[in-house]
Amino acid sequence: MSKPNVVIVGAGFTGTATAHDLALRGFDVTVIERGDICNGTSGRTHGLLHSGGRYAVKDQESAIECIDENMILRKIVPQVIEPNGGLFIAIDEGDLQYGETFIAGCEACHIPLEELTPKEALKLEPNINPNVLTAFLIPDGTFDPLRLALSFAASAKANGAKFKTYTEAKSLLMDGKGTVVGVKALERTSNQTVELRADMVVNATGAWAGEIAEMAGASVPVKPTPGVMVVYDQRFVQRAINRLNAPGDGDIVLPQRRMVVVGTTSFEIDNLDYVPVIEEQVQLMLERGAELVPGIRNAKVRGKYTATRPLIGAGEGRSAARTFKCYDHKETDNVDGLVTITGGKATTLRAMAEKTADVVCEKLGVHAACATKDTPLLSYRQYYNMPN
Amino acid sequence: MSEKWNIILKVLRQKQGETSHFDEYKMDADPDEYVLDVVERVWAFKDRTVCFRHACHHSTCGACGMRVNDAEKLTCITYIREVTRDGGTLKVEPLRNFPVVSDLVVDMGSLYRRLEAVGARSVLPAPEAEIEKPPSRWSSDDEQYIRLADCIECGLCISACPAAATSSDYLGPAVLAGAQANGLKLNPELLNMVDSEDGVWRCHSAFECTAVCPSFVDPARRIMDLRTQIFKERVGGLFRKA
Amino acid sequence: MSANVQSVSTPRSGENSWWYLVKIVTGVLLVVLLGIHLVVNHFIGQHGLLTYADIVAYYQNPIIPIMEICFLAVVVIHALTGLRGILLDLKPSRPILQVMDAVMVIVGVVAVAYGTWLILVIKSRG
Amino acid sequence: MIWRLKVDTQHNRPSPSKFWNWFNPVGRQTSGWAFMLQRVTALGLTFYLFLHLIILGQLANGPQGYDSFIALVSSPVFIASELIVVAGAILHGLNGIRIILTTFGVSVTRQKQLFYALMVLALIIIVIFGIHMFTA
Repeated sequence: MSKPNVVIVGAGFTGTATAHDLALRGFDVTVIERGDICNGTSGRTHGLLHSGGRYAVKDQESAIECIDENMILRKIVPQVIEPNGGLFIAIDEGDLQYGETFIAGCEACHIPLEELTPKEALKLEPNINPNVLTAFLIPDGTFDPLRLALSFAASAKANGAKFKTYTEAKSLLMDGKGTVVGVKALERTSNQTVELRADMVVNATGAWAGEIAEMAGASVPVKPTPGVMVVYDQRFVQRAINRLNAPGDGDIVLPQRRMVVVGTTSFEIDNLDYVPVIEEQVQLMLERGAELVPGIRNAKVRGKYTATRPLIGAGEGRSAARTFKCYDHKETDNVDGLVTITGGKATTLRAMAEKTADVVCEKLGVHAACATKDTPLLSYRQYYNMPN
Repeated sequence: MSEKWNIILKVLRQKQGETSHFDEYKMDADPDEYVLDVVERVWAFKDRTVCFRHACHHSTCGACGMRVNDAEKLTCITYIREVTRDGGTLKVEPLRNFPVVSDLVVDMGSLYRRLEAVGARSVLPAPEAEIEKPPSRWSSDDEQYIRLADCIECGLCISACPAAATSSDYLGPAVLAGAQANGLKLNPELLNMVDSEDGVWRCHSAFECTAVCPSFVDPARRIMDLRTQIFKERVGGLFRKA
Repeated sequence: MSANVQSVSTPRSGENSWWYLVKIVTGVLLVVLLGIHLVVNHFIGQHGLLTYADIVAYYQNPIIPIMEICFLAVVVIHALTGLRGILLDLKPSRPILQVMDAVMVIVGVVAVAYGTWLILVIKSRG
Repeated sequence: MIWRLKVDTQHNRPSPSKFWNWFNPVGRQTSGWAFMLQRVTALGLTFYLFLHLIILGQLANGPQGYDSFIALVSSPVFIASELIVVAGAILHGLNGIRIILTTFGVSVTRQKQLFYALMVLALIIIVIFGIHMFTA
């Protein structure tokens, strides 16, 4: 019996992780991506490996997903992670009050935390605001976005998955009975059109998921919500520094290589393919970031950019749930052969892939268990060591 | 956006089986935006067939290296005002010394394979990372931190290097820098690899790698350090044998 | 993208630390010796050694022929190892590199022998 | 260990490296020009070295041949070309000092300044030689 054949559209975090999961379960996987690996939202994430603390008060489902996945990723892909932890710091009275609910939330989500005195916090991170009132140490981390995806892609390739980059999905092939049977795609390196037949098509295009689903007459309630991030050219801190408060604009400062990234904002847009940086928000990042790490005020801007989150479900902007969802379009739109995975966060990419692969297995009648939790990933460089 | 410049963007185009040519696009550009933003806008609004590689947009992934007006740049952090002027042109080409995949995309496989071969680490203990501009105060126990290596494997150094231009077998600055971070002491395999025709001796001290490196790696200094390490090991080896 | 990858499993030792050491040691010596050579040939006497008689007279001091022969040997070694480094850009195959090396040894020995002979001839005319 | 890789892709592109590419001046920065200078002078001086040896063979023929040869090369054109050789040697030698120093970790981060300083020194020496040779 030949292997069931799956085409995944999109090679961001979910696409590469799903490819890895399905390849491990014995599927014949082809990933198509209109750009290169991670050229959309995934590449542009600020790189926070969430401990879940950020969602522990208002979105405990996401928080639990985060802490679980955080621990798994540290184990399976240490080569792209700075596992240095994070601090939630209180600067004003409002933050202090939030602290009570924060402790309760973390306990409910089994997120380990340790309360530090201001003196202890400043000893760990001398460059944070010296007026810090209290601080909590939690197991945050940071990761390199491109290399995280490449690690999954490399491991998928080692198990036979094929990656066709610079190949843009133009339409979905239908069998006339409302079932998706493949993808028609443009190979952008040669301007030739190819048809890829598939037993199942996985739409892993994140913020663009609505556009792909629409090709089959299906819909996905995804709300693309960009945010601005600003990068300064000094590594002021070794840990992720969060404001001890409800998630808001510019309340995270993350170390990355010799830089710090300050994020982020939340706004709405019309055109997904190009989102300009809004100068007022850059200014806001400076103001808010400097409340956490005052040195930012005198640092040089190294970069500023936007990334578009694929938020799903009810709620506007920040209040929208940050969990993910896998849509079987047979159930939602009576379109068979198409599964969409979107929402979520970089930290939960493996869980998103597991969920998607479960759905694909169930639909194709394949019995195979998920093995990604205990499978160490290959070096991201191996992606380039294997033919496509 | 405050100021607006009119620029002419010239992009080197090359599809499989075709010869290369420049396409010109008249663009509005903010002098304080980045070259990558302008290239991305060409793709978004003017020509969907342009291929270019990019991911993080903040100089941590190394995907968007290109040659901008004949100089190697990481386009996501290169301001328009650094490379052109109002009414000026902006020439964008793929990196040199790598095979072109399409348009601005090159196949950097050789670089990644060699980095893997010399065991270049992607994360290091923080003290080994040699931060040149430390923040005002360091805490006493930095040793416990792990951090991503400085080298973002963008390939700019390979593109700028005249020795790599001459010999595709030359390991190249980024790879030798990765070997240097590991050290040669008691590492005979690595020692043989870098003490060779295609290792540090192929470097002819043009220092172009350090000039273009966007990520504070200073590959030339590391190559020089490797040479000193090699001499120590080889000369020391003579005495050990004796 | 990386379909046709040829791999070779052994490093080529066409050049190594010893070759480089020879190049730079001779290089340092040359800075000294060439300095003397240039000064001697352009500044000795009124305007340097311009007549046959001047040259013959100059070579009567026994230090001079020895120094000039050393200079010749060093400059030939430096030039040939340097040239070899540049020729390696052509990525010669192992057998061709061996032939190249043999030719270079011969050229080097002949050049030094010829120069030595010349110096001795001149000295003998004194 | 697989470490030497010739990438000859299926894309019918020209080979990414040609042996004369080192001479491509496009996009070169200061030390890149220094490298080209070093190589051009190296090739020139090597050529001159062997030419010089052959010409000095005249000395073996005795005074007449050599002195008439010297008379020929005393013309300003020959003196100018002699000065070019001297200049090449001085540039190559002084730049070579920089390369040796940096190889052993001396002044690596200041190599560009060192290059400028050495080139100023080279210029001074060349001018001294030039004045001396032309006023002969």
